[in-house]
Amino acid sequence: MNPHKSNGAKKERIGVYVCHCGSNIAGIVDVEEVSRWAGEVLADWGVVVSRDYKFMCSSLGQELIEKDIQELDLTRVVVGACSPHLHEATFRTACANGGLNPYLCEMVSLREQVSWVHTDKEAATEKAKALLAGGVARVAFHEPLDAMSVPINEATLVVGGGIAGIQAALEIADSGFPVYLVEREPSIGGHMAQFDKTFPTLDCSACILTPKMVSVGSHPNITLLTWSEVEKVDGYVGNFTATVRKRARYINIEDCTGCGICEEKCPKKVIDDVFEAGLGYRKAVYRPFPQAVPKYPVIDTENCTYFQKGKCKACEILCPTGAINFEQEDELVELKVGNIILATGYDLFDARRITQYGYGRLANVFTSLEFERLSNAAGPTDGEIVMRDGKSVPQAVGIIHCVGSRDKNYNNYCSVICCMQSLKFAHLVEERTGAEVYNFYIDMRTAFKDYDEFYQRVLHEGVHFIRGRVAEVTDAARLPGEEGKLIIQVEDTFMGEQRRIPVDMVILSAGLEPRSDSTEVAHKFGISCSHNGWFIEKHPKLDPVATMTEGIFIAGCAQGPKDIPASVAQGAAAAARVLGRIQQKELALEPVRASVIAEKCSGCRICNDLCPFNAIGFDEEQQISEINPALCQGCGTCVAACPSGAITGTQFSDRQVKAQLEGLLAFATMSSEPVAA
Amino acid sequence: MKQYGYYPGCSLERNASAYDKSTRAIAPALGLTFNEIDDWNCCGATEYISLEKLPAYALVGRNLALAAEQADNGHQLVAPCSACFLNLRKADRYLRDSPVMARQINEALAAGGLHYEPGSIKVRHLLEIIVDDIGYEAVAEQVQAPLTGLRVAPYYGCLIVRPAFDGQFDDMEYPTTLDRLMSTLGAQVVDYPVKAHCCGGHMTQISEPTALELIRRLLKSAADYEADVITTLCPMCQLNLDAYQDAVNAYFGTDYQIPVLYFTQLMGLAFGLSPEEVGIGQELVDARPALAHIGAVEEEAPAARRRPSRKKEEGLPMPVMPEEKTR
Amino acid sequence: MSENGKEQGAPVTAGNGKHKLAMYWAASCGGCEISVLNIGKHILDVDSAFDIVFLPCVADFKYDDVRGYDDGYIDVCLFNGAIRNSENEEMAHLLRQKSKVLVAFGSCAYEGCIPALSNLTSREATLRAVYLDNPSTENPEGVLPQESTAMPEGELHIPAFYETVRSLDQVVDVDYTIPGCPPEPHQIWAVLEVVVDALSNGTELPPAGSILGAGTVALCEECTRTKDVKKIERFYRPHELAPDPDICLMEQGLLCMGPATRAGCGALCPSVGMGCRGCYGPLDGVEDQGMRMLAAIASVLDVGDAHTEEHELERQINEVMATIPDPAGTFYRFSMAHSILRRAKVEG
Amino acid sequence: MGVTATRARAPTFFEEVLAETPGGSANLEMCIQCGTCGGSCPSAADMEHTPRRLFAMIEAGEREKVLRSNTPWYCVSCYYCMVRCPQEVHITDIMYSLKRMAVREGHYRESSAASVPGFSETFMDMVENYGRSFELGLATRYHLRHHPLGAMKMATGMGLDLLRRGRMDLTPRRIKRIGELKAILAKAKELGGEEG
Amino acid sequence: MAEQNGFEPLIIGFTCNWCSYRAADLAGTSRQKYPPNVRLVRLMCSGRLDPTFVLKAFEGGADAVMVTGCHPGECHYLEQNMKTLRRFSLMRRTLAQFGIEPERLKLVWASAAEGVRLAREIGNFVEEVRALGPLDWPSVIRTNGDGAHKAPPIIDVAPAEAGEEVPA
Repeated sequence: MNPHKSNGAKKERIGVYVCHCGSNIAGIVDVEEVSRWAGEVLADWGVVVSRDYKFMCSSLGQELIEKDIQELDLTRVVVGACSPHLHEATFRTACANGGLNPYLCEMVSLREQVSWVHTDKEAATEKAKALLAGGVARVAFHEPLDAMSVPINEATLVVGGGIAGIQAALEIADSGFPVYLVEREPSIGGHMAQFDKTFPTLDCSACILTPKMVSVGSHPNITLLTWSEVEKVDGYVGNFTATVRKRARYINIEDCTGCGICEEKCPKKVIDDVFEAGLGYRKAVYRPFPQAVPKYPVIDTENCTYFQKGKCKACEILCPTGAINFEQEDELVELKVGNIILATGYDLFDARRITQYGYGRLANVFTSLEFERLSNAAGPTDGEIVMRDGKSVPQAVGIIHCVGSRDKNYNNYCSVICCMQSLKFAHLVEERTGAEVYNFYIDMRTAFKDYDEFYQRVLHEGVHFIRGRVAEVTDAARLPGEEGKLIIQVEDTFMGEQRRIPVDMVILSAGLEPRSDSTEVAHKFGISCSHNGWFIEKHPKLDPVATMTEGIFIAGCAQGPKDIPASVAQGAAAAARVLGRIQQKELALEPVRASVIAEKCSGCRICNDLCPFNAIGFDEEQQISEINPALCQGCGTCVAACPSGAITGTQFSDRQVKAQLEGLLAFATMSSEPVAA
Repeated sequence: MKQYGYYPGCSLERNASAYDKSTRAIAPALGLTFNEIDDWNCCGATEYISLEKLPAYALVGRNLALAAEQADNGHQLVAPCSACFLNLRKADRYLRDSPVMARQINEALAAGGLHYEPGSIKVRHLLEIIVDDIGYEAVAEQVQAPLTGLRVAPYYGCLIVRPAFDGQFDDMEYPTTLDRLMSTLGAQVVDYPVKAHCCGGHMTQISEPTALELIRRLLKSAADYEADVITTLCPMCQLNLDAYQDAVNAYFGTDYQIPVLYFTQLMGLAFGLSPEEVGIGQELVDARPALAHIGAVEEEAPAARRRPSRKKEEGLPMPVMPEEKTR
Repeated sequence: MSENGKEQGAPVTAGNGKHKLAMYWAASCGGCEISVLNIGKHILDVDSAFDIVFLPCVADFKYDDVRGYDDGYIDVCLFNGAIRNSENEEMAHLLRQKSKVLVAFGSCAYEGCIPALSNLTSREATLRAVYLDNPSTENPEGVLPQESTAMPEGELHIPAFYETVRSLDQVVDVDYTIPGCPPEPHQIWAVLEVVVDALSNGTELPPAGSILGAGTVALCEECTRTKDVKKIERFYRPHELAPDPDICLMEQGLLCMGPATRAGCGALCPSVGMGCRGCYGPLDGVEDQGMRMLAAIASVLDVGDAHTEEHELERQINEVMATIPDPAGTFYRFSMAHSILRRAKVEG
Repeated sequence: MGVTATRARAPTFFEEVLAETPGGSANLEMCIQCGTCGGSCPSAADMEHTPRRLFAMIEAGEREKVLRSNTPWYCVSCYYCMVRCPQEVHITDIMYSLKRMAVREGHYRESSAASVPGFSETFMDMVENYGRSFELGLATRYHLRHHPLGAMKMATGMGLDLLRRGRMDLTPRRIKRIGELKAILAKAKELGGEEG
Repeated sequence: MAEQNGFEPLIIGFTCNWCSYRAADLAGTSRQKYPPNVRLVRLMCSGRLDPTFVLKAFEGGADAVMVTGCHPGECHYLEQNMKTLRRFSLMRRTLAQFGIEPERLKLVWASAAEGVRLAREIGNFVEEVRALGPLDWPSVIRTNGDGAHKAPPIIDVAPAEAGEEVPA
């Protein structure tokens, strides 16, 4: 294609600015040449001025653009500098200051895509020219746009009542804004409520958590919905509508005093697979634990004799305030909120999946969560560390790290907390039973404040550390001394030999996994999660609690394995982000949006199911499809999919992209002379 | 009638002829038809591949090619020997994974006028098809003489469960299919921990002491759990456990007398076939005394060997195991 | 825009005061001529308005007669058929020169149509298929057409057979386009009416380059079948299922080009349970009908879950896509010559 | 697959081992020295080095030490290591690779498992000449060659029992188209030669 | 392919704004070197990729096209890259019918963290295309097509109001 062919049709007046970025670009790209070339060759394409400058992003550089816009009345601006992700905002502002609509500016990345990745100066300069030509060709088709703004509802929905959710809720509520806290279980508290001690300080989990739970329960700005789940979410940032199912408790909470008589009198004892991790019992009417918030119990209909057999009603008969109500039904409540924080937490890796560790088969193999309850003063054994028979105290205990973590057969990531947790277990066992304790690890990971000190302390307490990933736990005795024991078979990688270590009890430091329903939840809230199911943050480093979906934030283990301090920090961070939004009162959205050209739409409805944000609807009246700009996130998939070209996307229209392509290819110095086919 | 290609492998010709005999004997009852691959050759066991790579895969390649050539009765090839099963499966898998090797092997096969399209034959183990294609229910229907009272230790060995080269059909560490099959036959299944541990394979020829120790571990565990008989699904395992049992006793001064029978032999007996029809008598450790237990009243298994139940009066509950739900 | 074009509108009459109409067939099937005849009684209006000065299909005009006309002698020329050989090209230039208004009439002239499907293969392969490999061909000596053949009487010449089929506008400037294979009679008449009126009463002609006798939105608008959200498991060949008469064919798994095709025919094919083939061509703003349809189809084929292992994912997707056996032939059945690529790259 | 990427320089020992190992990728570069293999190995006790250690040695380029080690020869190919390996290293296959390399370079002679390949060789001859393996011939021939005493034992004790119970042939069986098989193996060896 | 000595492929790459474009940025900031043959076009999402763009690239003289985006399951628009994957599959088959080796159209998933990988993929792709030789569609149309292509170039067209480009 001949670049010099008349483009007279173009009446745009384009200014081109090539940045040296000190020597970052100029070191490899001949910027003077590039800018000269653009000025001459691209004149046909509407370029009326082309300059190069040391630092375009400097205030002087920006003034250069502003001045030209005013004096040469430029209608378009192209800046060849660093990545738009760094300075697009800067130069858009410059244009705005010069009186030009900011979206009439195009950035070309001559640093990240040219000077920093190429070494051949000539080739780099040629490529720079091509990229610039692409930018110039494209910018002609930019349209003036205005950022659209939406009002922000003051209320916030926090999903998940673990420590992260609790923190987030309190931060926002304390700042004087309304919060709805939704929790699936009968009480808030999450996993932290199950623990006895917390590493590395070993302070009692309940002692630090309970006060927070109480203030959540009593906070004037917090509406607590436990035993409830979010069913669906409509709307968009600023004004979401969440539908929450409040499952029937079968308790009239206005009458219930939380005295606990019903629980006491209930004849039906069930194994508590949730709070007691299957190690203890609860009743059919129950509160997971004494300090539960709210204090009201729930009736678990699966196990309640009345619900199953139609008779009993012991609780109803004995309740002093007549608060039991078997007629109660689920109710659906609609919440109007401006922002949502997801703190849905984690599931424990199912240790039965690693058959060779014998969990579920060998009585005295326990999971970390089981051990937490075992060692918990309020647990099934009142904190007595005993074996499955409930009496005998172990003489030797093995603690296995990385169970289900750092293992491509299960989860290939590190669960972060296991090393410290295992050290904590080692300490507790040693302290309370005086047993010989063996820790089996691949690598000791004790990063963060006071963690390694704790490792030192446990070493000092005489706990054995064997570096080697346990191969199997078996009760198949081979040698005398192994009879009746659990044998841990492992290679001691420091000795370079296989060892068989007989113990009485094995604790599996099971890893953390995303909630089994995390993908559905992600879908419900319109955010994305990684292939293993952790919610994905907007930016791994610079935007850790926001998501790609405006107005939806994440905190705690739902985003990835982390310990209590990190979860609390994220809860607070998410709250801060939300508060910022609320204070702004309204939010400006990037106007990169798709829209249906009504008169071109035939109503074929091909696009209707393409939008994961449900931005595309169908107008039965006019029989055409339409796009809700507030829901549209601007991906452009529907634009590409519309077979009649009836959908167009701002900032990325067909013409813009095609023009850029022509520009990029117009000076195809790369391609060798045509070889006749 | 389900049709399968049949690859007996060298062992089943002689050393494990009882396996072959009993397999063919129970086939009709289960509605199975086995079409033996014409002119098959040795799979190379674990030996050939220790010396040569391409030839080893070519060796197996020829069998796959023949199977494909004669595949008018379906593209499923059954191998009763775990070693053959593994070699065939592994070759097919690696030929699929590495186009380069697939090219070379086919170049070699071409020298014999053969060709094999990786993935065109599905290799199955005998146990696999009985459990998955026929099913426990169908087996149960054939049981005429339940093995009541016979304490059977199901022994899987390695290669049928590990590694899952082409889809896993049972747990790689603690398989249960053979257990279920045995209880379907009415036998009392011995749930012992080493059922998928290694029998030593050809280690007997390499370092006998090492091999004998491996065999001892299996015999000891089976004895600890008071098994009348060990049942196996691999000629190599049978040979080691059976033929080397005396050697073990001699070497460790033990006195194990545990007969080792192929699961197909026990199936035959349960189906009402005579011991002769299923090749009983070819084992070195005489099985007859043990088989006499059949029909004897089922005595309680030693409690210690049992997994504590989930709900006990005193003590802490056990976790639920998945199979407790299924079974 | 041609020089002659500029003189449009000025009523030009000759002898009997009638306007001059020509219609020529290049690489075409003759369906377009029949379609013109199908305008029924209006044929009389045409006759009263026009003198036919060139129409090989019905009257024995010689090319030399046309060569004899003054430039611009012909008021309206309906040119149907694609440019497949040197004769087609020569006639295109000639008629352009002699006509005030040159109309690309029908899909062949407009975008190549069925003849242009041969752009997916080579000239040589096409000739082989026709003269040698075709089972019904009796050609023992394997004689192939030669551009010049020596005869006792002297050299005989036949037109050169081109490698690539082109549309009329790829050879000469075209004033208007009437799409369709063939164009629907009522549409033809509607256009002629406008032209006649303009020529005789000097009314405004549509802007040059316009597409006449067709709609501006996709066929679906004319299609009476009820349309819903599209979630398609796989596609079926027309013979594989009897479609429900009221539901959108695409939703039933029949490939229908309707959404990517200009309205105008009244959705004839879909109304009888056959997916639209796309003969009215792409809509304004769509540069490549085939790729647009491809994008749409692939987007609504409901296969593949993001969490499946990558190879497996690919396998599943390819499997479903394979239910469209001949994508190029399906998506470009009519628009090949006008597509961006225009033809296949053929080695040798 | 950075490790397997083609390089200008001669391949390292590590790369040779990978190249020798069939299938997709053996993932040896992924080893994190966790010892699951060494812990799982039923015959680890008799090995000079645990597999894990061997891998470290391969990484360190200790060619002779590795190929002289008896470790690969004590592998019973139970595949426990391979299925348990958290990094999906194809350990068992790598053991086979090491055996082949050791034989090719003659290092195995210096290993305590010196006699072992003999058994495999005998086995191979059997297969190559008859197309089927043949325990009696195999065992006796191998033992006669390597430990005559063992041969006695074969001939008397267990061997005899097996023979009595019809579990051993006196004469080998040959497949019909042995020529075809020989041709295939010959070609494969030729190709292997080019490759190796 | 002797005549292709010194042949430098010209490749157009499409990136999504969130993963692969950031991967390209990362390649830059971490100074990963790769051949200059690839010229990137930023889209918001690989789902925006209208297959027409690919043809435009070939028509304009590109020897190959590289489509990049977030890994399946990690798309910043949740699942739009699945549409890309489906289009890709159908596109390759169609291009094959046009005599364009499917290898000239490559799909690469690259997360924002995979700068190194993206650079490597680009390097490999350039070599693959070098081996394939030039595509040079303009000359395909010239030599196979008895005449130059006359579709009006976009740049001639003055921006219309709302619509897309005016009819050819």
